[in-house]
Order: sequence, then structure tokens, then C-alpha cells
Amino acid sequence: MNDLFTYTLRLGDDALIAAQRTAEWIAAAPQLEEDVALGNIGLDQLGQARTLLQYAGQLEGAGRSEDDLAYFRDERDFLNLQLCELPSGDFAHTIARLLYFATYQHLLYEELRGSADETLAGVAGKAVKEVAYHVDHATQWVLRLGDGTEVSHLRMQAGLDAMWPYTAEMFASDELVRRLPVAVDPSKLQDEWSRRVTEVIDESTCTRPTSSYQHSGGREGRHTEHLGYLLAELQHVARSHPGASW
Amino acid sequence: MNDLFTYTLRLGDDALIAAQRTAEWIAAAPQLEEDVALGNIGLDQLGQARTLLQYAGQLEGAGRSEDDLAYFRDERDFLNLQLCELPSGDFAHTIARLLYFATYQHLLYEELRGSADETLAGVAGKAVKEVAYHVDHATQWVLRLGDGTEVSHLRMQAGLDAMWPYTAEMFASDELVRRLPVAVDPSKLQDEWSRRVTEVIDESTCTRPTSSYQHSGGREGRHTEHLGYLLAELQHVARSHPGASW
Amino acid sequence: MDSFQATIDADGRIEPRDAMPEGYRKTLIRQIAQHAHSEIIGMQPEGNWISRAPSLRRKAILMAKVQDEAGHGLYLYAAAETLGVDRADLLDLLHSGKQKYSSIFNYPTLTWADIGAIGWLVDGAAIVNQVPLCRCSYGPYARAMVRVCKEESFHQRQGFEILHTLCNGTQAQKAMAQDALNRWWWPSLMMFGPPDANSTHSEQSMAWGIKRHSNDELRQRFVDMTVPQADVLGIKVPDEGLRYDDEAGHYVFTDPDFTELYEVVKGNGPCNEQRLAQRVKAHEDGAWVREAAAAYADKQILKKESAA
Amino acid sequence: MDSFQATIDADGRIEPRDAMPEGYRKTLIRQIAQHAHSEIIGMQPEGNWISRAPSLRRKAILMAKVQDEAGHGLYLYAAAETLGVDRADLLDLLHSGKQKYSSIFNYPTLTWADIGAIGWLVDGAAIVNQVPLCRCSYGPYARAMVRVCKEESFHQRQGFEILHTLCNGTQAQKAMAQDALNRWWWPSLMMFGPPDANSTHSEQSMAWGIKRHSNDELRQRFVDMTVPQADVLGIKVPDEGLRYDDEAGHYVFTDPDFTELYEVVKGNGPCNEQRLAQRVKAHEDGAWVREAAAAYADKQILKKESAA
Repeated sequence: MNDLFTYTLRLGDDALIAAQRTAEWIAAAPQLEEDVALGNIGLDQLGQARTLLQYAGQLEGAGRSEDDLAYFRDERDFLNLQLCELPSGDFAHTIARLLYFATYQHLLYEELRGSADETLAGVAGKAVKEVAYHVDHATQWVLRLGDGTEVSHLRMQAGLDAMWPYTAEMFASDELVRRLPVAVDPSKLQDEWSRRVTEVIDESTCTRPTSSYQHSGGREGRHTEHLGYLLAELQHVARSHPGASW
Repeated sequence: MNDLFTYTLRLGDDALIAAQRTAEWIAAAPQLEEDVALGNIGLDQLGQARTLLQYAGQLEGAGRSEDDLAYFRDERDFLNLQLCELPSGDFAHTIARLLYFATYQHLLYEELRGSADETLAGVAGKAVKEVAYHVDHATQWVLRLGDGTEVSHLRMQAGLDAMWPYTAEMFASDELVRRLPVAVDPSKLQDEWSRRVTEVIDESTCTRPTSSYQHSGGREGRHTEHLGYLLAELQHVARSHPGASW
Repeated sequence: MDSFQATIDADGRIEPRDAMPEGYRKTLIRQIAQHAHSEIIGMQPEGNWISRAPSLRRKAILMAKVQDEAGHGLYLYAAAETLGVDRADLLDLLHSGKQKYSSIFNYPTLTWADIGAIGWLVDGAAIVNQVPLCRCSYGPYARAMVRVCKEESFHQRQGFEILHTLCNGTQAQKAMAQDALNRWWWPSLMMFGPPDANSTHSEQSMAWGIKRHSNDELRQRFVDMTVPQADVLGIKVPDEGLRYDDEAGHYVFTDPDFTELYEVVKGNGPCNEQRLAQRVKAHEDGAWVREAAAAYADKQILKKESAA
Repeated sequence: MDSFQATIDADGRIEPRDAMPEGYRKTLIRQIAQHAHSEIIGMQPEGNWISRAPSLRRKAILMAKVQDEAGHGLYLYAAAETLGVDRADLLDLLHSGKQKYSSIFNYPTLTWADIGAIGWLVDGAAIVNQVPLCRCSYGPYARAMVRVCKEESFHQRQGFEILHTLCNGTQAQKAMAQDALNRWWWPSLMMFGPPDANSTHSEQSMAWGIKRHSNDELRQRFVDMTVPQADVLGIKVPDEGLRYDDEAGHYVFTDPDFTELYEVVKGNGPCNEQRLAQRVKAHEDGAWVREAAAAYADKQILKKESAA
């Protein structure tokens, strides 16, 4: 398989699986404004996913569409970060994940804007603005929950702690990103990510998590047991009508 | 479609969907003995489902196996009672459903043993013993929970109430059961069912529910929104590998 | 109050600060709140298919649509608030069952085709109901409706397009579309309310310029608009009595069985309990979040004050 | 105590009422409890596929298997209770992380083929570990193991059969089987514990007749048994250094990376948190049920007494 295809798939899968989780909040958010806001965020993520998967399909050159890639791949072929597939948990868990993930995406897309691959640079240029809003939204909520009530402080801390062991994977470098010139090696984003995230957590009066164990495997298609259920739901209708158009 | 096929499918789908829900308790039951007991009950239900679906496939004569019927039919083609597909809820909800459903199945299979259709009579003859154990197990728990602690009494009552509006569907007669001589018209089971269930509920110190609204539609393939998710999980692997053997 | 009647008579707009009869205010609050509640409860039956939408394009369209409904809820609660009530209180009335939402949302969405049918039929019926409200005598409501109607007509087209694709797809897809029409047709007709003969409140609402057409008139308009669209799709409206009356220039159709409507309104529909329970759960699960936001806002004000 | 040593020396069985050294009792409690915990935690990775098993026959077999594990848990806790401890206390030790379970269950089951691999490799390794325990010096444990081993060997065959079907199926199925072997091979080898050189407790356990063979001996036995089975399946053990040594009559294989085992034992495995959290949740969610059962039983006794 070609490297650029694989790299694009990684980014596309991150966005797709994140969108699927974000959308779970629609009609279930703590207030109507948040249904709208999380709807926007989910739509941004889904939009990124579609462009990236479409491009991946072109790069592969086997005639696969965005839908073929989303609906007709098996779990072990998905290359997303495990962070994206974890259950949404309560609102604080969702916000913690969004802070971690959107801050990472923001740094990544900032870099990727300068990629020699025009399509990736173009996707990144559009997405970086969207993701800036996601970061801002997550930040506002981490502050409100962290520095809100006693209950919300504890829950925010629990959310930050629960998602933390899935953050190192975002910055894992590997052969592929090192040899692919148009890719961003994520390891160089980690310090700035850590600085930004720490600043928000500090201001929120929460404590930055320190667990040493960090999960890994998503980029090689090794996932948590949660992804299989997510895909069963995502793919069931499409798989039930192979070859149909919608 | 031939009546006997449809009738057999109804009974098979009831058992299949009930088994799928019962199995959700395995590794999640309140105590180890109950993991074993609910495992037994789920296995009985699944066994009934397999024999019935296999027979349905023969009756149809289109070469469909038990797996074709379980894994490759769409939601609107499932003919099970809505009661069977409802989420399991807490343990009291599960026990309430089991009391209602197993008591119904027991009366049904008792009658069906005398059916002129030898296969159905055979299935019923075996199943009636299994289901007697299910009734007994549910009864014991309704008594323990209903007449246990204050908390358990309230939860048992809530479970009985929540499942009640799905019970009338079990006894709904229709053209098909009336014109099919080897079938049992379930409407004639209702009085005895009511007597038996009321006796258990009375002894448990709970109150027999009285809600007047009763759901319907399962026998025509009109289900609750829960069934779609259950089927997505049930069918996903099989649908992902059409034509494969397992 | 003379100026109120004069404005109504001149087909002008009543604005929040204008004097208005108490009955007018109450009727509007009830109607706008019920309308807002319908938008947010209406997110559920469609939200039910977001995770399972069979293409990413359709998933995006559906997410945007359900999100629009949250937005409609927001404008409509804001319009109600101009009449001196609070959104939080209105939500409490919804949650306690004291205020209603449209009964159509008490039916389940059983297949992907239902998403098409809801867009086509339910949004179609909503538009027929709501277009006249863009000329409603109460300004904020009328303006909210202009915005809502514009978006609803997109939704209606998207719903039609879903069914159009299904009807030109596989046999199973076409059957799915027909089945959805069979299940949603009668409930959609009932969205216009009881027959005029049994309709309460209507006369006063007409006089106040809140209602512009009778239930039966709107129902007829909906049927006249929808049946030719079903013909284009190639699926059959499940009404054996349906025929076109050349002379009248209208379709003649069988009346729906309104006893079902009355039952669903009373709470006896397939999803009444489920819809309300999910709404209440979202609200209760979110209580600590709203409390945190309020506490945080208070702290910020205190900080600013002590810094000043 | 002389009679204890005499029984051990004569390869006889110690029974619950017999005198035994405190260390023997404690070692056994720890080992039997850990074994019981492994059975009930082991229900989770396999239980994860019951709802999605791709044929009804396989679903039934898998349900029965997971149920057997609950049964094994029951006998083993009962065996531990003969040594004067309570199941409830042992469960508390599991839930608080003070007692362990087999690390193998801290790996996720990612595809259906993992169910085959667990049966074939994990149950296979368990059997190699456990067959000698059927001759353990403590009677109740030995008898429980006889029953457990008999059922495990069914499970092992069923697992092999799953993989055999996959390996003779479509290309995707065969790839799934190979992938499962790749992921489960090394963790399975680690099921025999650290290399003999680093193994604590072993010597004393051997002397007490609780342990009969060294970790490395058992590991070798497992490899010798399993590699030919992989050949039959037509999938490749992921060990580049694997070869058959004709002279020795054994396979030579690469040692697994035991640092991973030590990490997983410490809590740093992919599913440690998830497995324990699910167990604790089931226990806590069930507390009211167990309390109700106890209260009901008390009431029944009172009723009988007052009737007497």
C-alpha cells in the first residue's frame, strides 16, 4: 500500500470516528445550545473525514469511494487513534477528549498547511479554522466545569484522567511519517500540545494527569473493544444492502 | 408466504431475540450463580430459536438456513413480540420480562404439544420443560425482590410496570392463527396467564400493573426503535462476510 | 387595547412591548412553546438514524438537519420569552407532561426510509401549517417562522431526495420507501389537527390573526401537493379512496381515523413514554453541567467586581 | 504436622479437616482464588463476542463456554472456601486489586477469530498448566481441576475448530485467523509465568505438591503441542526463530518479551482497567439484588419459626 494513502487514511479515520462519537450527543446534550455546538463540531469532523477518505480512495487507485472506505472496511483496517473511539462517557469525558484531540488536530493542521501535497495542504487550511473553534469550545467548558461547582470539578478531573492514557498515541512517530515528506511527524507537536493543554487545565483548577501507562495500536489497526460495536452500528445498513446507492 | 412458515417464524423470532437479550447478562449478573442460571435460560431460548428457524427454512422451501433467517433478514421481516426486544434494563426489568414471557411460552408450548404438526409438537414437548424452569426461576426472583428490601420492592414494581404494556401483544389473535389448524390461538391462553402471573405478583407483595395502553405490531414486523440496534450487533459480522461459513 | 385591535384589523404586527389581551398572550405562549417542544422532541426520531445513515453524505445532511431543529427550538423559545416566560419553565412544563408536542413524533423510525418519509411528509405538512404563520400577528413569532420555513423547505426537499434515490434503487430499497409511506401517511394527515367540526380554539385564533386557515383547508392543501409527488416517486399512497376530482380541482381522500390521534395525544402512542423519558434524561443528566456553568459565570462576575 | 508431611511424601491427598502448615494454606488460598478470579474475568473477553457471533451454532457454543467459566469460578471459590475463607471476601480482594487474575485476559478480543485463538491457545495453555493440578496435594482443588480440565479440553477443541473453519474459508477469514495467532501467540507463552530463573515461590510449591513442573517445562510442552496444530491449520506462528530440534525432539523457540508480562501484571495492559471496572460494576449494580435475596431468606426463616 502506498504511504500517502495510509497517511491520509489515518487522518480520515480519526475524523470519521470522532464525528460518530460527537454525534451521539445530538438530542442528548445538557442544553440546547450545546446540541447546536456539538452538532457543528461533529459536522466539521465528518466533513474532514469525507474529504480525506475521498482523497485516500483516489490515492489508492482501486476505485474505492469515501463510502467504500467508511462502510466496507473491517475493524482491523481502521487506523484511527484509540482516543477517538472510546465511549463518550459523561459530558466531562467528552470535553476532555475534545480538548486533547482538537488541540492535537489544530497543531497538526497548522503544520500540514505547508505540506507539499496540495490536497492535504488544502484540507488542513480549511480544517485549521474549524478546529480552532473546537479548541475554544472545549477550553471554555474545561474552565466552566473545572472551576464551576465541587461536583463539576471532580467530574472534569475524572474526564481528564480517563482520557489521558490515550494521548501519547497522537504523537507516536513511525517509519511511515518519517519517510513520507508531505506528512507531519506528530512527535514534534507534543511539546507545544503539552504546553497548551497544561495551561487550560491549570487555569481550570484541575490537575494535569500523570498516569504513566499509555495505550497504543490504533495506527496499526489494534483497537479497543469499543470500536467493533461502533462499526457495527455505523455500517449495518450499508452492509445490509451491498451495492446499493443512497 | 405460507402460513405455517410465518407462524413458525414468529415463535422462532421470539426465542431468538429473547436469547440475545438474556445473553447480555452473562458476565454482568448480580452473582455468579445467576450468570450460570441466565446462561442456561439464554441457551434454552437459543436452542428453541435454532430448531424453529431451521424448520421455518424447510417450510419455506427456498433453501434458507437458520443462519440465513437470523442474519440476513431486515428489521421489518422479524416477527417477534416487542416484549422480547426491549432493552434488558436492570435485573428487576429482566426478571419481570422473564416472568411474563416464560409464563406465556409455557402455556403456549403446553398446547402446542398436541399440535397435529409433528415437528412443532416435538419442539414444544422439549421446550415446555425448559420453560417450566424459566418460570420457576423468574417466580423465585419476583418473590425475593418484591418481598426483599424496600429498594428491591420498588425496583421490582417498576420492572413489572415497565414491561406490562407489552404483554397484551402475546395474546393477540389474528386471521393466521385462526385459520391455521396446527397453530395455537394465543387469545385462549390469556386468562390462565393472567391468573398465574397475578398469583406470583400478589405473593411478592407487588401490585399487578393496570396500564391500559398496550403496544402492538411485532407480529407484522412493526417494532420498537430498539430492535434495529440489536440486529446491527447480531448481524454485523455475518453481513460483513456474505457467503462465508463459520 | 384599542390599538391592539386596530393593529390586528390592519393586518399589522403586535410587538413584545405592545399591549395585548391576556388570552392572546396565553394562546401564543402555549402555541409557540408547543411548537418549540416539537422541534426538540422531533430531534429524536431522526437522531435515531444518524449513527446508521448508509452514506457519509446522507449522514452529514441528517446531522445538519437535526441540528437545525435544535436551532429552531432556540428561536422559538426565544420568541416565547418575549411574552414574559422563561425557557426553563417551559421545559419543565414539557417534562412534566403539562405541555404537549406534536404527536407525529410519537411514532418510531424503523428503517432508513423513514428519514426520507419524515422529511418529505412531516416537514411537508409542517410547512403547509407554518407558511401562514409567517404572517402571524405576533411579530417575533412571525419572524421566527420565516427563518424556520426557509430551512424546513430544504429539509423537505432532502427527504424527497432520499426517497427518490430509494425508489430508483434496488427492489429492497423501493419496498422500504413504500413501507415508510404506508406507515407515515395517516399520521401526517393528522398533523393538521382534528376535523374543523371538532376543532376548539380555532375561531378565536383566527380572529387574532394567529391562525389563518382551517385544519381541513390545510389538510387538503397538503394532499393536493403531496399526491403528485408520490406519483413522481412511483410509490402508492395507502388510501383506496383517493381520487382526483377534476371539477373541484382537488384530490378526494379518506379521512384518517382520528381516534388514533386522540389516543396518541392522551399519551397512548408507540413512543410517547420513550420520547419524554429521553428528553428528561438528557435534561437531568445535564443538570450538573448547567449548574457548573452558572457557578462559573457567578465567579467571573465576582472576580471582575473585586478587581474593579 | 507429621501426618501432613507423611501424606505429601506418600503423594496422598490433604483434605479440609487435616492439619496443614499455615504457609501451605495461604499459598493454596492465593492460588485457587487467583484461578477462580481468572475464570470470571475470563468471561469478559469472550463474552464480548456472544452478541456478534456469526452463526447461531457458534453463538450457542460460545454462550455455553462462557457459562462453563462461571461454573468453574463457582467450583474454585467453593474449593477455596474449604480452606476457611469466604467467596465474598475473595471477591473484595479481586475488586480492590489486591488479588490478581491471569494477565492474558487483559488483552482485547478484536475479531471473531480471537474467540478461536482464545479457545485454542489460551485454553490450550491453561490445560497444560492445569492437568498436573489434577494431582495436586490438596484434595478439593485437585477434584475441582479434574472437572475443569475435562471441560477445558472441549473448549480447546472448539477453539481449534473455529480457526479450522476460518482457515478453510475466504481469504478474509484466513487473514483473520493469522492475525489472531499473531496477537495471541506471545501472550499465551507468557501464561506459564516468568522463566524458571526468575520464578519465585516455585520451589516451596513443588515441595508441597501444589506445583509439579517448572514454568519452562510447561511452556515447552505447550509449544511442542501447539506448533504442529498451527501447521494443520496452515497459519504461521509469528516466531522467526522457531525450528524443530530433531535431536532433542522439541521445538526451539524465541523467548517472549517478559517485560510486557511484568507491565501487564502491574496493571499496564490494554484492558486491565476495563476488565476490573466491568467486574466491579456488575458487583455493585447487583448489590441491591443480593441484599434483597438475603432479606427475603431471613423473612422466610422468621415466618417458619413463628409458625412453629
